[in-house]
Amino acid sequence: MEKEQLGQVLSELFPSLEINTSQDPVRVKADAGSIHSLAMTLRDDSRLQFDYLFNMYGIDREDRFTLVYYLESTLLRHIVAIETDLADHDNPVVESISDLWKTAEFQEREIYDLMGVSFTNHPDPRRLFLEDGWGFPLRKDYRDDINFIER
Amino acid sequence: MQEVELQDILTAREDGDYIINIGPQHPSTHGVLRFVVSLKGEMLEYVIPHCGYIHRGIEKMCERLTYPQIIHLTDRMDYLSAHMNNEAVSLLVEKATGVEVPERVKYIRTILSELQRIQSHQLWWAAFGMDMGGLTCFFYGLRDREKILDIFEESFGSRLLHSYICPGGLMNDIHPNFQKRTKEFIKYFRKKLPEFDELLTGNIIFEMRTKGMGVLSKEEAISYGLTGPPGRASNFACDIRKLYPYSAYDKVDFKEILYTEGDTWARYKVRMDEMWESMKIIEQLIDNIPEGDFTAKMKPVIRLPEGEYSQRVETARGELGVYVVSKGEKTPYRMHFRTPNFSNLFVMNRLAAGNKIADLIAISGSLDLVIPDIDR
Amino acid sequence: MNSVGKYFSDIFYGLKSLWKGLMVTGYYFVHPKQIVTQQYPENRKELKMFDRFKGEVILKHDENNFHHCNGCGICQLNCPNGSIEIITDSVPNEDGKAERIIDKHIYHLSMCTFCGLCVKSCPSNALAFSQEFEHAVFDRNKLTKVLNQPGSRIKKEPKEPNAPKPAIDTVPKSNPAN
Amino acid sequence: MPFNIYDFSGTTKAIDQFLYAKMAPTWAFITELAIVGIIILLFYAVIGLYLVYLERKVCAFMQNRVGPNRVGKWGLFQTIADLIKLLMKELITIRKADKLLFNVAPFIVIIASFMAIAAIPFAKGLHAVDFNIGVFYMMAVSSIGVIGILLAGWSSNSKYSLIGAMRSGAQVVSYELSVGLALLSVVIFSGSMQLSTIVESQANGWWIFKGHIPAIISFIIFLIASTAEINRGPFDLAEAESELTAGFHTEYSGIRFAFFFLGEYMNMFIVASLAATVFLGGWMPLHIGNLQGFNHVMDFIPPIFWYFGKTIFIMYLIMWFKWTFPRLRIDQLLTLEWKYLLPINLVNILIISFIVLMGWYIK
Repeated sequence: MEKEQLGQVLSELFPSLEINTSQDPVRVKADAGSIHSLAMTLRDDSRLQFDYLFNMYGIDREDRFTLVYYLESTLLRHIVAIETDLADHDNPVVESISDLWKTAEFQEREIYDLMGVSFTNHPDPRRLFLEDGWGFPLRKDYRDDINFIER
Repeated sequence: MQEVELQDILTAREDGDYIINIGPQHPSTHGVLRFVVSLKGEMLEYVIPHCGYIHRGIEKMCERLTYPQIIHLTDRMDYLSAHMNNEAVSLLVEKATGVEVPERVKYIRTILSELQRIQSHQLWWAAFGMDMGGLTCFFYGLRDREKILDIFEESFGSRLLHSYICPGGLMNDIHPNFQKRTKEFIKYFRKKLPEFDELLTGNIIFEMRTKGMGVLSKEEAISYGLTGPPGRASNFACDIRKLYPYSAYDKVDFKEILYTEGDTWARYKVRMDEMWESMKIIEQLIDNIPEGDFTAKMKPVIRLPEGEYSQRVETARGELGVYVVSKGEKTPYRMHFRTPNFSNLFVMNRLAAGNKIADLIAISGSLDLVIPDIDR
Repeated sequence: MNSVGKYFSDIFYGLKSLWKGLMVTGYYFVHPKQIVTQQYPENRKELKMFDRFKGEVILKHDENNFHHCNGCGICQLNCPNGSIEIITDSVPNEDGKAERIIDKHIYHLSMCTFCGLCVKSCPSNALAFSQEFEHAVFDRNKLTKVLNQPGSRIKKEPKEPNAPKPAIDTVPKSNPAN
Repeated sequence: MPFNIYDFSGTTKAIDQFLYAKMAPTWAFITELAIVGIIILLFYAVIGLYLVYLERKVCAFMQNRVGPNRVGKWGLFQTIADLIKLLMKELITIRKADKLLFNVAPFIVIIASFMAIAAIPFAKGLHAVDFNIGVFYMMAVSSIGVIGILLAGWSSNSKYSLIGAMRSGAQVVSYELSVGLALLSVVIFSGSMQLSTIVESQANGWWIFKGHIPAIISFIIFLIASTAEINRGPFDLAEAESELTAGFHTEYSGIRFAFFFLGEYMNMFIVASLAATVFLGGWMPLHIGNLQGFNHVMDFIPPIFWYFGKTIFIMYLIMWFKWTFPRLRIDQLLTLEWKYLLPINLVNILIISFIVLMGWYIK
């Protein structure tokens, strides 16, 4: 589906959301509280059919966290990027979408491990790479006096 | 979120489970990966993959390096797809800065990527044969891989970690012998590849070990984000080269290998067929490399305009995505790699549970995991 | 009856496939000429690395102990791992002005990843890769090297616009026909 | 002292008479035992070491490599150097391992193969003991080894070892049937279990030729089943290094490991020599029908060379299998035995009995 068309369908479905079709891919700015229901609609709507979550990552914007989900429809071949801001920088929490896409389970574990973003309803909420008690290295305020070399 | 210890999960399971650690030092994990495996006799009850033994924080390191410097870190993620990893970052930087690279560069990049793909599949075949117990496969695979490494070494001085493709083009021009040697290799390998088939593919023991083992349906493959040969073995058309062509892939004619079985055998066959396809791609390009510069004009200090950028390429193991958040500086604000092995690894429990230990080895071999790519 | 036929055809198919595999290994067993092993310490004299082989970074010196490095520090800046350190000194030249010259070009081989950015970025083509590949030493400190030889000086000559570039860049453009 | 390279019975008899003439009968008997023991021990060590060398060379050539070539000419002393290294290595004992069984297990493995060598006829008159139930004895003795493997796996207190040992137990118990039945076919042909009689019965032609197709089938089954019985690839599930790291001997080091290692190679030698003796005529030269000249030339080659030639040929076949095929899975291994080898073997035995009853084989 073309970008404009996709943007139209999306704004029909979610009239309250900010949809940016000028970028590639189409970006949707979503509310953190409704991310699970939004994702469910994106996956199950017959006009969208986003069945392939090919990437998700978090960004530490120092005052807030941003999570980005990249979805693709393997049938209709269109891509959408969903951005959601987590305003609470000290204790960011968002609902897990691992029941919709299996791959999200491990992407979310990675984000929790490196970013410190917690996911509710996650089936296996452990750290993935690092030991328990380690900081969250991808946060901008992370400091490691031993292994960091300032240049 | 409370932190759950591994021990809690293990004790929550039925008492009397026979727990075995396969890895982190084990001949078949090909790196420092650990599978916690519960057995009932020879049967696997569940498999928990544990990674992080080679986590180096490449994404964090990237935040402090300039874009040309990042190239040498991407080599060290999936070291068997070094060229493709370099290419991914280079393409992203070129896209963001709006630089058009010369045609010559595009052709050479494509040839190198395909050579790298053959090389990677050869090593996979060698290691897979060894996992299945046929040690001779290992030596035949590495013997033929050596020819490609020699081509690489002659042109840019290194065999494994090249850092050759850089933003704007290439580090230096290819060696005058490059085309001759590549053509010689294709001629040689077209004779040797059927030998691989005779030794392993047609073997009745191998067929029995692989056919019908670890079947994954297309829907599950998509849900797990399984890309590359494992995904295509489940009939999931996920070849980025076909879907979103980059470099010179839109100029060549090749087939996307798709199998419908989704078992270990299909994953094996996809890679074997891909080697033939890669040779076809190289043959179409090698004689037609246009004259021209080996690099586009780049600014001495590359700064990406503010914004978010993404680039997807197809490595030997699946889809590699590079995502950059830039604030207009010479270093990225946030860099993320969506690596193929990360998604491919976590399908292990789904595939292996209910089969035997020997199948666990065969299945993890057929997924062709490179551990540094998982941990980054 | 069909299953009985399948039973025997399975056996024959299996034996045939095994025989095929045996022929491959058997062929190499009786063809020792195809052995690809190189006898390393013995072939040391004939063993020649490719011209572009990235063994280690060197500062090129000519026969009169001159080099081209003026200590600008661009290689140090470009190195991603901090394996190059440059210590400069300033001495007065003939005109009496203070001029920057290189005192020590320190190279940590143990940290180098051979990415080639230093050699590529050097504005005066002073650095190059050598073909030396036997790096093993018993003392880790030996891996930290000073690249400028003792007593070497910078070569001062009028800049030629078409000065020959180092070997790695002067390779002629390959002809697509060959 | 008469010495005849074609017939050793005179030599052994002369030594026997010499000893009995010089000493009291009891002492002469003990001296004989000691001499035979020392000879077999030396033979065992040399054969074991050079089999390792041979295997490494064979697999190297199959894999486009040179193989051992550093210690001595063509690396001939490589395995001796390896043995010295293994002798000097630390013997690691695992905490909570069953110390007694852990130490005894390698000896059981090596004693089993040691005992089997005693009954092998190397040439006419050159064997330690000539039982009238030789085939039966070999079968019985060679299956003691699996007890050692089971004990090793059990006592190491390691999960990998235990799985390896259990696999080995299941495997050896199943494949012993096929080995026994395959040997039985020749026992039916020759009408004797005495190994020397079986060899004598092949003076006019080896059983593999005289017994028509059933004998060839038995020979192939014997090769497959015995390869499985000695835990060699493609049936090396007990030590499957890509799955169980090293299987039952994961926790062994130093000379204890060397015992397992030697035991494995000696078992291969024993199986190969049994196959050579029973199917390929032992030390009997190759004779073709009425070609007098050819037969005469063949007779000229000493029997000991015939014997070792045939044994090495069969060992080469076993190595060839190992370095070509991928490993089977445990259920496929048992399927192969119980669904293919055993039924074929039983039918084969019936056919052979019928052939022998009707006297249709070449006499």
